[in-house]
Amino acid sequence: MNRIARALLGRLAGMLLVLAIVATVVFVIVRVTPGDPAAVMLGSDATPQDIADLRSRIGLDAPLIVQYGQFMLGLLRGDLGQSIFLGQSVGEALLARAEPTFFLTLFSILIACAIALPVGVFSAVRRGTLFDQVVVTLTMIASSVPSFWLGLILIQVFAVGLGLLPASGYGGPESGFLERIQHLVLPAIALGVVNSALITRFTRAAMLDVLGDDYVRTARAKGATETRVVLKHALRNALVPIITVIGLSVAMLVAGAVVTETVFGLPGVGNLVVSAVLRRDYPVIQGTLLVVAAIYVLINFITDMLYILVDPRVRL
Amino acid sequence: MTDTTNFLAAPRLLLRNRAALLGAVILAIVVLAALLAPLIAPYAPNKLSIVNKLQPPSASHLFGTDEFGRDILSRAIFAGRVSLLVSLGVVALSTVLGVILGVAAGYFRALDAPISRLLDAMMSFPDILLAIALVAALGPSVATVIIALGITYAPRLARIVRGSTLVLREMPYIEAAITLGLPTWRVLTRHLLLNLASPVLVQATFVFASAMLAEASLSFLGVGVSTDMPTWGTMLASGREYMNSAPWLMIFPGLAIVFSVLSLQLLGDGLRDLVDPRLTKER
Amino acid sequence: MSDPVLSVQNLTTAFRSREGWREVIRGINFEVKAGETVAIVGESGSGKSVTALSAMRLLPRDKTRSTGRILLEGRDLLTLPEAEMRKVRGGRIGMIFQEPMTSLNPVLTIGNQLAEALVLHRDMSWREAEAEALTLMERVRIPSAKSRLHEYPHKFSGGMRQRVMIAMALACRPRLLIADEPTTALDVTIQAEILSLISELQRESEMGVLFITHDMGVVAEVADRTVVMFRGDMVETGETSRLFAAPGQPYTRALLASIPRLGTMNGAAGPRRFPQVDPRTGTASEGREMPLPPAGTAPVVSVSNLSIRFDLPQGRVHAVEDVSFDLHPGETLALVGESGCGKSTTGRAIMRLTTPSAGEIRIDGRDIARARSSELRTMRRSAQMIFQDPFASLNPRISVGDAILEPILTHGLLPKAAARLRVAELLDQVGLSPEMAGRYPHEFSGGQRQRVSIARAMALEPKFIVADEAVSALDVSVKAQVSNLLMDLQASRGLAFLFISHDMSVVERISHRVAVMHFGEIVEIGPRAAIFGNAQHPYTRRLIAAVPVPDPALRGTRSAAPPQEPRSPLRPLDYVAPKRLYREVAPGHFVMAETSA
Amino acid sequence: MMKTRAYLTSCLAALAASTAIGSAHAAEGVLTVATIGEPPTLDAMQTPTDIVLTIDQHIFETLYTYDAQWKSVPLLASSAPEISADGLSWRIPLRQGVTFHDGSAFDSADVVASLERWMQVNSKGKQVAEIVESLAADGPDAVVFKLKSRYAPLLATLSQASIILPSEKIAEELTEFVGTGPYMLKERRPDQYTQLVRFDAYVSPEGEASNFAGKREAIAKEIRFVPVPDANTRVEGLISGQFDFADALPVSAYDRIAQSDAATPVIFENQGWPSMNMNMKEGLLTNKDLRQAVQLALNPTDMMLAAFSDQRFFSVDGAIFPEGFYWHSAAGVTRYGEGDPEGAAELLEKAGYDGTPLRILTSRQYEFHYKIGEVAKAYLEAAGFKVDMQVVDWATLTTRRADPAQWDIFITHSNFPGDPSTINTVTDSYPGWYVSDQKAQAVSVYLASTTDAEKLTAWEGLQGVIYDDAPLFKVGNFNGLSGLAKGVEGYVPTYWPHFWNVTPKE
Repeated sequence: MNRIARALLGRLAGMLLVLAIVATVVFVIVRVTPGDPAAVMLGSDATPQDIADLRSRIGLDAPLIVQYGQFMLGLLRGDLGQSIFLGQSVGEALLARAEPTFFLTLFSILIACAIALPVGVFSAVRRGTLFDQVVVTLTMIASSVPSFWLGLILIQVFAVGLGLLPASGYGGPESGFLERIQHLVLPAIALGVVNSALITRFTRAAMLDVLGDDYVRTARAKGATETRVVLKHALRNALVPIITVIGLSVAMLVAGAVVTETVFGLPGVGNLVVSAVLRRDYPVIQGTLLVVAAIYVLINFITDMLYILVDPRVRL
Repeated sequence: MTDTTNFLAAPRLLLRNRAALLGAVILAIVVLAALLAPLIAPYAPNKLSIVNKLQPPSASHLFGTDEFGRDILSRAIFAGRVSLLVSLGVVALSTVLGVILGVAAGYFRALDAPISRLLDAMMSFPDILLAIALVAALGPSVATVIIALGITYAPRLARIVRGSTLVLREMPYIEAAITLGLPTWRVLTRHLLLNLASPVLVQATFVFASAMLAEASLSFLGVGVSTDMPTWGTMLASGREYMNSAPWLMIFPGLAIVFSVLSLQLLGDGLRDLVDPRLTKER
Repeated sequence: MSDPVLSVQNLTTAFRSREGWREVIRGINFEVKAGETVAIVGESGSGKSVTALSAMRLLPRDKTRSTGRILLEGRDLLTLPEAEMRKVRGGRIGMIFQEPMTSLNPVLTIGNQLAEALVLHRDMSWREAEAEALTLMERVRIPSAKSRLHEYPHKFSGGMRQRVMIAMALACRPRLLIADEPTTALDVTIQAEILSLISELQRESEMGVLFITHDMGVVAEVADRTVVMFRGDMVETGETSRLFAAPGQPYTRALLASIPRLGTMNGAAGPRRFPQVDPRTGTASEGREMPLPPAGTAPVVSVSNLSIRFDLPQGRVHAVEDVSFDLHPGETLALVGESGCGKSTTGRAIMRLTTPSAGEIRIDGRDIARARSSELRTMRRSAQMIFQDPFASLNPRISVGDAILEPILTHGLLPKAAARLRVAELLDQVGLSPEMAGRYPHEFSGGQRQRVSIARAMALEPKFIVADEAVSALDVSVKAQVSNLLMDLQASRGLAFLFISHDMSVVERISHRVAVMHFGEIVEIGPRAAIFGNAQHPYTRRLIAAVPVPDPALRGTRSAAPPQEPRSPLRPLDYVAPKRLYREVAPGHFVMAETSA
Repeated sequence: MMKTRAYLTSCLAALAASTAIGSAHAAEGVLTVATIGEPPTLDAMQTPTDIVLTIDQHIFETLYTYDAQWKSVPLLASSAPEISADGLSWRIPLRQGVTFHDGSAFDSADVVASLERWMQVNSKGKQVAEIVESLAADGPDAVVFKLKSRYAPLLATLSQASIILPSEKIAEELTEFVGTGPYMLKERRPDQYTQLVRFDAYVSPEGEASNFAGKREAIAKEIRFVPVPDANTRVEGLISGQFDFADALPVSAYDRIAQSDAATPVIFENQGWPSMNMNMKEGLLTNKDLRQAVQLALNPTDMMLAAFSDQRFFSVDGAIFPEGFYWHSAAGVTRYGEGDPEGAAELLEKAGYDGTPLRILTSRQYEFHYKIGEVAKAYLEAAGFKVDMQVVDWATLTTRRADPAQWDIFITHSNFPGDPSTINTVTDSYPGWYVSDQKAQAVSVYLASTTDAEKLTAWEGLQGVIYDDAPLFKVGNFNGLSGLAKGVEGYVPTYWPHFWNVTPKE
């Protein structure tokens, strides 16, 4: 077993190294940012002296190296630091906003896969037919549409126009889980549609690639029906590239969420970063970028583990 | 090796692929419009005339006017310049970075692990978030947005280049070049890079498309490039306020983005069919 | 014999392309009776595979069209509805293919794929099918089948996978087996095992076999009747022994004449050129004998105690173990052996494409085994290499002229103008017209590209050339011409060749001395006549015996050796190879003393 | 401190532990208010921004507050201050029977403790601290200020941001927000909502309600301030019935709200005035002629029309305070009106303008700043100026503005303060660094005056000086647009929207 353990440790070390690089880069970026949280916090008619006092109180005037040391040590303890603006720890702020972003990403991926996998497979099997050409054209157009533009149109038509769904926000404190989810329908569609186009195209390409392989011809020579050939033999082999693209699009969804959350006024992680940058809330910017990077690294790890399940040739 | 090694025939094959042809035509229109903007734009992009603001599309103003009474068609044409400039800059930077890192990781076994970790780190920054942070850090200039997006897209190119290099490195004509005693830089440039051109070109078109979408999102969020020249994203941002009363402010810049990105996707797909599939896959 | 199992009548298949339908095979007629083996033979592009795929109706329905009749036990397969045709595939006709490495589904276990064939046709439950699958595996003599039922294909060697394919095809006792180049990708010893297995299974169930190949030796070995095809047409058909004895058509005659055969050296000391064949008349004049290398010269390259090992996560592979030999000017030393024996790795180490783990490689007197790449420049002038795949040996993006010009200019041998003249001269020497220099690789055939590679290798006027399977990928007729070119260049320019190949009949014609490699070690080395005439080491004898002889009269004279589980090259990290002793049986003819393997 | 080492996995597991607060709330009586953004803190002393003051005025109270004429009237104080003849001693009597939210009594000790913290932390408080000799309780129900010199704006400073907390809760960093106001803080979830509930034991001052003064009654059971930074989202939320009140809406949405059946538009006259403040410390505009050239070149009507799109939402008037305000006067107003490019060009000639670009700093976070900048650029260029328009986000603007080397003009806006001497450009250290002898002299005259009439003439003198020195260009007055859901009664628009005396819809 030690080979497996050693390999896992190696992966873990790799992941931590990546996060260390990300943390350092984020720390540098944020420190180079002009605009000073103290100035923003105190409002426009604060005197330079007031700003200097607040800076020292929050510890912003300590030498960079000290601040970096504190930041990295904090990370090891899992403490992402204290938000300047929100009066709570970055961890709590992120956790409070995790729900909308998590569900937005989850729904978008579910919508994307629900559409993309069957359509992608079917258009690959039915290559060259009218259905295939329609699918290719639609996915081409859908992946060219900016998700925020689609979002705005959805708001105009469904929320303001027909009043079917809430235009923005995420419900008040008393709104139950179901009512909050209602707020996620339109954003999920805006994000899901664009992403499903990408996944459909990848699924189709992966299936076409696999359908050309020799073992598919062997299966047909055995007298297997077309559906068994496609589902049992071809699809199993196309899963690896498909899993890769789904993993990639989950990461892209988190980025896409930034814009969509702003358009729909969802109090999610994306919205938090945009407001944190506008009010120069360093710890929150650092914490969020790091957590998003960590999620990306985690997704990568999960996809690698899935490879092992799907393809026996892949060893750890 | 499919007959795609016959790169002389590539242009003819490309044109026979109807989708790629359509993509090339639309892209040509967009690029020409941007280049010849001063000649073909009916009005100066920033010419104010408050009196006839928010006019619907009419003979004199094909796309109508915005909240300052400026002609939207002219602004859309000029906006094309910035969006194309930024996206081209991003493609150039990510291609250069991507090729250097990709070839280094693919050709020199010792560099593979460290570079791959670096690529993982660069890839783990969602493009919009890094761009926002960088734009806030270095100020909203064209260069900042190019750097921000260039860094986040470089890994996408680097991975394809690394995959292709791993395949090409085993090719006999590369090993022949080594046995002929050609210096390494010559082997890398004349033999390796020349054959990387097509897979890189394919991925570059898709990066171009993503860069345009990202640039539009950034300027929409108000953290994009800050030139007094309009971009499609800023036009959408200021048009949003009047979406109900003057929808044409939102429609035409949006369509401009969709068509430009669509043309690139079509072109990219057309090119991909010409390239040996083994070279366009990530390893 | 009863009425034929398969009767193909006036079969024509066309492919849909931009310019309308293009006929690929025209007017094909033949029959296969029960228990009979019919071979279809032809060079690449002759349409032999399309014939087989048309019979199984496996070609894409929207892009292909077949006319004529294909009667299986009286029923015309071309008009059969798809549902019925599915019952025929795998049920009445079994088919096996050329590439065993990719013909099995990598993500499904062997047992699952075998059982599937049974479940599809003999309405068994999965449990019963898996049990039956075990007996099938034992029937095709896969060692320790019981424990390997639930393993995945990537754990099996090429030969073992082909056996699984055969078991799958014959699972439902079909009346006809179609074998499309089943042994082309296999080593000659494993090929012999598979061929004897197929004939044994055929005898048991009296089934017809349609055998598709390009190798006349295999045809002579297995076929009762033979159909010769050329560019989609049937050139000639007939009883195999009659066809070999008195070929009717000039193409068949030319084909038979240009096949390298074992044992046709009749006493020549040096190498002998392949017969010149006149394609129109098919007449062939025996090739002349080539001179021996000048005696007493210092070796151009001498390899001593060369070892190359690769470390993998699972263990260490000893690819080359303690190999030593010399190569003298004007001499051709052949390195022969089956895939995985280390012959290519040795060649690549000499060219420093891989770095050896131990031992010395002296070129022009200097050991370059672990020299740094900067010091290798001078060595690169005296040693050059030719590769197997003609389509991948030339950079597609630059003209052939530039490809040859580049080394001359980078080494600064000649100024630009003189260099261009040199290129023209080189092209002429390899039998190509100089004004082809401006063209690009895709405009040349396989044979022509290999000639360009040879010209490129000679650009730096090397002392010796490593030819790694240089002619293996060429069609039979072209293979002979390129081999003759190499022999001519050796005679005219005193070049030495390290000729790496698994094709024993080509090695016999072209080499002065032969070294036989097995599992990284040289088991026997000596003059070509001694090795082929008086082989000492059991492995060498087995190797020569397994080569199919293109003469039906000699069929079945060999014993079908029991299939062995191929030894895994993996060793533990601390494995130390035993020191090998060599007996000198005759002057220059050494045999590894220990009689293992 | 939540143990966040397992943070990565718990972030994904947040699904299960979604913190839905299911507090049952009385069906009626909730007011949902969409604000422009999340207040950085509820400590109005430290961060006296509009958004903080809007929320805090419901929780805390000050000694005095502003009536309709923006004059200070008693709130926690029981009557106007008794000022000694020499104007150096101010005794402020306090109201009795007032209690804090936590039940503790309100007395002079709380006032002294609160005002001392105010004088350390608040920027206006620090200016007051310089002229205060001492502050002491005079019995439980009065406090006495001893001043070093007469200081007219003292009353005004005690009417804004100088909130009174229980002495026990006073700390460097406020953690518990307990006041005497009509509403108590129930819960604050940053970026989601700030929830206030009715303080039943509230004791209201007497008198008819006028602006912030007079009777205050907490009718709604709960007020919920929801930050919605994007203006368009506030509009759409209002129209789709999600909000009872939406603050600071883009004027272009007026017609849509008017036509909608869910809400009605509310205009707050003379909410504020945009200005182009000039850098007098370094760069081009240290030269007075150039500053005056800028004033001459600009056309306020077009700038305001571009920014507020409709006459109903702005007025063009050179006087710094608009009509209806006590301090309104046209004294000294010059170079304001139609925009005179030729006149400006002459001044440029006279000043020997060499074409170095005029750097204008603005931000799109206040869309009307950006629109004013666009039009100003056109007119300045028409007059011969080279203009480099720099559009940055607000945080970068406030930082660059602090460095005299980086800009020439920045665009901002402010309200019409109770006391004219608190206008930004009057304080020397305010970016633009307007320092001149005649200004200092006019300010001291104002500070020294005691009666209202004296203060008015002193202010007129100061306004004349301001126009002559030309430290800024006042563009005009704009009205604020907000939206009120139909069915909500009793809302009276004020500069900081307040929601006592307001009945929520059924």
